[in-house]
Amino acid sequence: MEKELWKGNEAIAEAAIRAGCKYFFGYPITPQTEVPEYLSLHLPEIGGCFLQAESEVAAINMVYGAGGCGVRVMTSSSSPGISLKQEGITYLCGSEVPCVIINVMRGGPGLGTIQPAQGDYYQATRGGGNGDYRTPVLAPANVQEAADFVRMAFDIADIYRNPVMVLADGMIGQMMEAVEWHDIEKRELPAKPWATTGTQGKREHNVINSLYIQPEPCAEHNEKLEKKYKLIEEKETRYEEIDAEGCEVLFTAYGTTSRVCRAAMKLLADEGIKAGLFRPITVWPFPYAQLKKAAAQNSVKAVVVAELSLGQMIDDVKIALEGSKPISFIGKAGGLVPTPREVADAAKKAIGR
Amino acid sequence: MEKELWKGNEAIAEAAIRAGCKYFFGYPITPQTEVPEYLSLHLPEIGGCFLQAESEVAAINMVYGAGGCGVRVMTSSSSPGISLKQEGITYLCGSEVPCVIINVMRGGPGLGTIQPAQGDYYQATRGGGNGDYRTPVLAPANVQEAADFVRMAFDIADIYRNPVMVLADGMIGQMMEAVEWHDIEKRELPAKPWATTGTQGKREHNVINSLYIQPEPCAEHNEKLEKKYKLIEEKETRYEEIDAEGCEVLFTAYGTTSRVCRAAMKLLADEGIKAGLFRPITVWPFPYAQLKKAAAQNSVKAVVVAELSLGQMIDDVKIALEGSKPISFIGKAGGLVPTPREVADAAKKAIGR
Amino acid sequence: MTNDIIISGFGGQGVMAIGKTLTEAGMKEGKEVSWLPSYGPEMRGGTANCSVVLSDELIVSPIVLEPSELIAMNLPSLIKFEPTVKKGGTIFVNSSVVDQKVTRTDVRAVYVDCIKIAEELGNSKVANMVMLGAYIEAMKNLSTDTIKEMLVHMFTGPKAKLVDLNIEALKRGAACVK
Amino acid sequence: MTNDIIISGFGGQGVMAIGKTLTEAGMKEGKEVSWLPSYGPEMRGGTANCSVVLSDELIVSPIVLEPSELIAMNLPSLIKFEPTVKKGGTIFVNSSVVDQKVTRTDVRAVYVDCIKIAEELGNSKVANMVMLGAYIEAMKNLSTDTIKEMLVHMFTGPKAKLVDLNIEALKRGAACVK
Amino acid sequence: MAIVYQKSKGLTDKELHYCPGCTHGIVHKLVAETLEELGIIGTTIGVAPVGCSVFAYDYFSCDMHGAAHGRAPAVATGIKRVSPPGTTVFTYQGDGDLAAIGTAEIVQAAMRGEKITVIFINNAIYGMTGGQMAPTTLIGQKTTTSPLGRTKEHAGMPIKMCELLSTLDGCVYAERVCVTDIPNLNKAKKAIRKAFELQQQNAGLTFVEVLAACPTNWGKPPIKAVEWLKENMIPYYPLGVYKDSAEVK
Amino acid sequence: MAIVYQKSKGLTDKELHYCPGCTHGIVHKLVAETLEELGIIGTTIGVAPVGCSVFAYDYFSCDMHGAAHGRAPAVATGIKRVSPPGTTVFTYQGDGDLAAIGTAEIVQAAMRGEKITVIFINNAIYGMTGGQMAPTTLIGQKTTTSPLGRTKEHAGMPIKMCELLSTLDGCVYAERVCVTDIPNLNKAKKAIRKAFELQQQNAGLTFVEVLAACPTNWGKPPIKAVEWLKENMIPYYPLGVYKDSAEVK
Amino acid sequence: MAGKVTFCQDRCKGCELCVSVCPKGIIVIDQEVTNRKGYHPAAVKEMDKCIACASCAKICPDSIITVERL
Amino acid sequence: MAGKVTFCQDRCKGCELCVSVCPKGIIVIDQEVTNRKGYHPAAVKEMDKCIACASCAKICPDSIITVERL
Ligand SMILES: Cc1ncc(C[n+]2csc(CCOP(=O)(O)OP(=O)(O)O)c2C)c(N)n1
Ligand SMILES: Cc1ncc(C[n+]2csc(CCOP(=O)(O)OP(=O)(O)O)c2C)c(N)n1
Ligand code: SF4
Ligand code: SF4
Ligand code: SF4
Ligand code: SF4
Ligand code: SF4
Ligand code: SF4
Ligand SMILES: [Mg+2]
Ligand SMILES: [Mg+2]
Repeated sequence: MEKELWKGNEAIAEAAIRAGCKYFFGYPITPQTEVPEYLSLHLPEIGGCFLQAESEVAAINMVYGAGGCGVRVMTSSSSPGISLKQEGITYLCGSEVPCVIINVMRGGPGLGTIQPAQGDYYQATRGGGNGDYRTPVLAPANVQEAADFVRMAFDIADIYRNPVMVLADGMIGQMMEAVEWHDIEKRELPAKPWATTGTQGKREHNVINSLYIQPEPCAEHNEKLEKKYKLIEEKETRYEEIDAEGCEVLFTAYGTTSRVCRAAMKLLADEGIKAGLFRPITVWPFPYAQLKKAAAQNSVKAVVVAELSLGQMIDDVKIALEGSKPISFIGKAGGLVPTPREVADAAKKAIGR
Repeated sequence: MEKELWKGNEAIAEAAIRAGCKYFFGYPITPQTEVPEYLSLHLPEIGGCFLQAESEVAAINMVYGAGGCGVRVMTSSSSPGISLKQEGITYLCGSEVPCVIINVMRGGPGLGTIQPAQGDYYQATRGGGNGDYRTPVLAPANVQEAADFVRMAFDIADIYRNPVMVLADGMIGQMMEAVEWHDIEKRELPAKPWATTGTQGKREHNVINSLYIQPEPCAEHNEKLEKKYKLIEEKETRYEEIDAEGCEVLFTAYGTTSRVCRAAMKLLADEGIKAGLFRPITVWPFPYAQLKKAAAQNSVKAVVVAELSLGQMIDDVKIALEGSKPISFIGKAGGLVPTPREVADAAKKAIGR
Repeated sequence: MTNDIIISGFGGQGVMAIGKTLTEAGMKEGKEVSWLPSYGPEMRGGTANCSVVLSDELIVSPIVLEPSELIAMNLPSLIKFEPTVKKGGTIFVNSSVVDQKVTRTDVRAVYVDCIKIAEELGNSKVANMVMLGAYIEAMKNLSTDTIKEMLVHMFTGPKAKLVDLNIEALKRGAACVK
Repeated sequence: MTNDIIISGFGGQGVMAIGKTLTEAGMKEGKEVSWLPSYGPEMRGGTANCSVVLSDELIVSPIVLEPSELIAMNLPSLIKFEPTVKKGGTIFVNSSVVDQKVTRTDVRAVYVDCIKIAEELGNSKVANMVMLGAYIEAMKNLSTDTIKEMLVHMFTGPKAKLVDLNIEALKRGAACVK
Repeated sequence: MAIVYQKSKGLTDKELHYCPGCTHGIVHKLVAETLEELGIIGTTIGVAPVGCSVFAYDYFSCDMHGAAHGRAPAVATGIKRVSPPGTTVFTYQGDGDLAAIGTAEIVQAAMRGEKITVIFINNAIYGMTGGQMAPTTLIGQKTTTSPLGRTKEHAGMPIKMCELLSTLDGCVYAERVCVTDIPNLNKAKKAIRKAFELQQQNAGLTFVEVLAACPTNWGKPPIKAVEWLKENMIPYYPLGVYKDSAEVK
Repeated sequence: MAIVYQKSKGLTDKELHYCPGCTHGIVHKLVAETLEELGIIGTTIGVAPVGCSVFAYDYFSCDMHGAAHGRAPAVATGIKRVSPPGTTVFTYQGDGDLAAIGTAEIVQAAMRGEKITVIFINNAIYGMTGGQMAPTTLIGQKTTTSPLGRTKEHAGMPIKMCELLSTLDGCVYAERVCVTDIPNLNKAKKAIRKAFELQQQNAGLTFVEVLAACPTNWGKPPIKAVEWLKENMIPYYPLGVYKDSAEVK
Repeated sequence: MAGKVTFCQDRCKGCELCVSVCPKGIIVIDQEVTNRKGYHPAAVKEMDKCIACASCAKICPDSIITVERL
Repeated sequence: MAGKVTFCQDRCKGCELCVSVCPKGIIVIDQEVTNRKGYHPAAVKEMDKCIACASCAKICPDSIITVERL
């Protein structure tokens, strides 16, 4: 397989095309703008449609319309733009419209800064919109994964009739790395009899909708959704362990921060400290049981959570560990990335060295 | 003190006026519309201004403008409308503009239903917007508290220069109960030298803003905010315990659900089971330590979390308990309220009776 | 003592008003009270109902699932709520509109020909007051004087003449209770 | 072996292009590579820089904090990054624009009069190629043939004549390395 | 015995939840009849708003989407841009939906000339939420959020959407109609039909504004409401064609 | 020796971050000079947008708010409605900000006749994010999201905000100007001054659209950019007064 | 030219719009009947006067009128 | 009518807008100088020809020109 050099955002865009996505609705915002830019050139080439919406709000609602028609469709934005999409996302979940949403995170809160951050973890994993809903969230740590996960995301979206998010950050979006366009796992995809493709006079009308004015059917609908979420938790939880076996300190980090942890692990190894990494790949569903197991090793003295935030994923780590191991945190918010040295020192402190 | 009969939403509106709030920007949505309706009549009477915005997005940005000028200002909405306000809320937090935001929750996701629900707990406590930020969230369980908490909320907002949310649900908003307009605790309020009141040629210009284009000052700003949040956690955490001492099963619930739990406690008492209630009043900051302590009693066999959702606050309960006690959950989403019987049965199941 | 009341009927029948009057009267008499409307989709054209709780203790939940009293102002209301009434409870039926009888035998039934009586009094709008009179007479949990005071407070100036009409309506309602 | 490189200069000096060429060449030679631009506020008018990592092992972090090599295309870049270079590292200075010398003594300094050389070649746009030639000559971590191949690939049709010009630029740059 | 009029096949059999005499029901049928007459029920996708007509998705027999409040034009854009040629797309929106929260979406869809038809129900009030002021509420009109009547000083003059959208090149057809009586109803029907026909020719965005009555929130029985509409709304919102830049071929 | 021209006190001493020849800098001074001349720097509150002029809050010496992208008119409404009489409020917005994401906010503020002044910088592109298509991008103009040039078929005709807002009663003054040369710059200054004066008289919303150059994203040196503007933008966006419904007293 | 008008009375909401547009003035609200929705439904008094113009049917918001020409 | 024009050269971005509007054509970009921002700044060649019209100052986006009348 030939390796090609791809910028993260462009790899994301190209991956969408390779996943059979012909439609994109979005709005410019740094540091993800190369996604729409790339697609504005290449979607028309394949008979698809790129449309720059008037806003993120409009974009997500265009996605709702398009996705309801049964086609593969994507939108992409960065933090403040994703905030604006929250109403749309809860509608998409409520109406069970599949689509892929990219968030290339930047520093917050508010307008913040355009540097990489991971401050939207809560929003992505808990849903920043109203009501009970979930979106599977894949968090790539390099450009190859960004390219792979986007393609996986489309399958997950179609299989479960649910929006799926790919949660990257400014660094993943802006950096170039080698990418192999290898095949991804082929999954069986369901038909879409629910899609609004016109009744053609042959069936009852299809309705895409999230309103259930009576509480009973609304509750029922919620129960149905909950079953789906449980199934996703069971089937789609993904994570990676690196040098975790027998480690003294277990880092837990996703995306860009996991790379910093790996650099820190080298520094620690030089000092004779065995450090391992537990990396959630799906941050929802979060690999609670798997993390608990990894941390349960006798060798593990502490779990160190690293994030580009003031501490959001740490909630999930706490839930996973149930007090079984001490947890400490190293993080920076607002666009700064902690150095491997800082992370290594935090680990040393955590284990009292 | 004379008791008066007040509808929850109207009590909220009247409380704002009594707190010295003269400005309101909002948009109609069931089940909170009586808030703007009430204020549209009564704010002009006191020389204030009620303005119906063109949308929730506009409303929250009007609040941003008004709050930045140093006046007390409020907005109010219900679930989907609050989703639309997420970008505005993260801006308000980032810019440290005080204001009060009311969410009278209804069922979700999406358009959902207009019946009471508590599905926006995640959004309220974690921030549905981008970046690291927090809003103190007061959750009233009756109309009296709604009236009291709105007034407290304005003080907290001014003291910490931060938006404060009052998180009610359709039932609290729609029901009528007796209210006493007793005085609330008088707190010392800081001056607002940062407000944009015009330089009058006498000072440097003031700037209300959440942008820090360089990551270093943005990170610094985040650290400053974090200190504030820590201070709020320390000073403003509120909760209530009812019959918790020596209880066998400890309910944990807030708002409307806490009332259902109290009804269930009666049913259980009839059956000889001693049940208690731990009620977070601030759901952020969440009373982690206090809950852990209450649950640590030897008598407590299980903690039962009740919510009008598929389980959101339960995350905080898990974080609080650190695996120290078994936790079970009873909840309904989409506008249904579990009956006291259902809640009591869940408790019995939890303790194996 | 706790009264868990459901009042239900068509929009426009004054169902909410009956509830609010009961609640306010209860409060004035020092009771703990709550009033909760069903503000659902029924609002548009269909049936409306509200739950009222009057109690000597703290009210934990304003939701009434098993009413001790049901005021059914129309047939759909009777059909929907009759089965939920507590054993030994009371059902008040607006017999001007509802041509069916209460079928349960473990409850007390009170039939009030609200509209006819109100029309006899010359104002069909007081039909709900007639029903209220019946309720108070039957339950004896509130004093008519409290309501009268409230009426005096409510109707002032040119409307003052309505006080007597309403009081008469209460009385006529009370007379329906045997 | 790992090269952690920072390339920095004014916008328009081809800083990003030098980085991308290095990265692609590294990839073609089977190395692990990464390229990360600083896409900050500097974009507008100010200084731009990018980090390139070329390595024989998996690259854990693309962020270069302590470069083994610095290519400073202007003075602010030299001032900002000189202190961060690893002991024993190399600093390449665009001496056409930078009139200061490297002050550290624990690093190697290579001065390249990029613009003058490029102008001598008749095209000031190849100034960055001159610098690239110097880098490759000094570091010997990539083969010039790889770059040549890339140039042949890049400039086709009417632009083919640019291949030789660029190759000449690489050579002239290499000659600056003593 | 010949049937002169019966319920259109463009409507499902669901009972409408609207209040007695609500205009929504009348406009529903005009749209449904048009779809039926043009033979496009099977290839049409409609978008229902949030407002009293939120259940429109249950009433039209073509495929339907329920959009978020105000976003119907964006949803329709998404549908139209991905659907096969020949697909008809319409939105059905109230004045709170279209002329307040959805201002950006309708203006931008009109600018882009999205090939959709927009049916705009202007009843000068927020019906569903119980009678709040809309941007279209008349000066002096009392609503629950303008309890003393709307004033120009506080809320500006009511917005005229036909006039506004007509300035945009992509809006090729804009007409304001009402359905207060049979002649007007016939005109409204013709306008709606023309709007759909122009869409079939890919002319651009077509827009029909229907002045409508909300007896419930106006606090008037249906017949009185119709009279109020005629006396108060039509003078401020003149009926007629505002834009007609494309020929029906 | 008399000073004929020096930097206005309406500006702070901060260095502008704009690219060489960017029109933003020129318009900043016109606004600043106007505030100074009217003696209202101390009683003015400005609202900066998201766009290249995001740092306008650092440049104007009056009190400032940085608004979320497109929401400046709503923020300004909040400010104006709570500030003491005599407070001047203005927004400064780009075309992505005002004519795309902020469409609803500007249209509704104009409808309400908010007593604010809006300075609208139309450079036919999204400057800050690196040159994407704006609603105002010309037909045929290449941008990073219309790489083959904007077409009417795909994106509609560019939106003309002066023309659109002029239909609204609450917008009492709308003029389109440019600052390509001294005569035009003087006209622009007059327009801006009139807009602020009308605000002081509580006339309604006043709107000045400035055709602007973005040399960087147009890929042209400043002087060439100015030429392109004259040759391409002015013909499509004619200069002049579009609305003038209030007298300056 | 006589017509036959059928009302689905169960669904009538008694809004009187049909009454207001009937050129023959033959539609009345039947105060005697209350349908299951609680409304007094519309009905035609003198069917023989009906000219089958369908005005009533066209305006009926609830589409419950069918008109036939005899 | 002679004028004195002062440039804050450090802040000049060499955009040439002043050059384009000077009625006397006396402003040039000084290719010899590179300021700390990296631009060649503008300067007046023959100051005695300046008529103090302030056109240059009015259009300068960076407000770095001061014009005095002698
Ligand atoms: C985001 C959001 N905001 C507000 C609402 C509440 N809401 C429902 S319908 C409506 C107004 C509808 O008025 P209009 O569009 O005029 O339709 P009508 O009911 O008059 O036909 C509002 C504000 C909502 N559902 N979602
Ligand atoms: C909600 C949101 N969406 C998108 C952005 C990204 N963004 C920043 S500036 C801008 C466009 C600015 O263009 P314009 O308003 O024309 O101003 P100019 O830079 O051209 O002066 C965009 C899309 C943002 N910051 N916030
Ligand atoms: S409230 Fe008004 S708009 Fe809504 S259904 Fe009733 S009459 Fe129609
Ligand atoms: S990018 Fe364009 S608009 Fe932005 S500062 Fe540069 S020239 Fe001005
Ligand atoms: S068809 Fe015409 S004449 Fe006959 S009842 Fe209907 S409206 Fe009257
Ligand atoms: S128009 Fe229809 S609903 Fe109204 S009264 Fe006539 S038949 Fe009944
Ligand atoms: S003041 Fe006038 S004449 Fe003098 S340099 Fe400036 S533009 Fe030229
Ligand atoms: S206009 Fe100003 S910035 Fe531009 S060249 Fe002249 S002095 Fe320099
Ligand atoms: Mg309406
Ligand atoms: Mg622009």
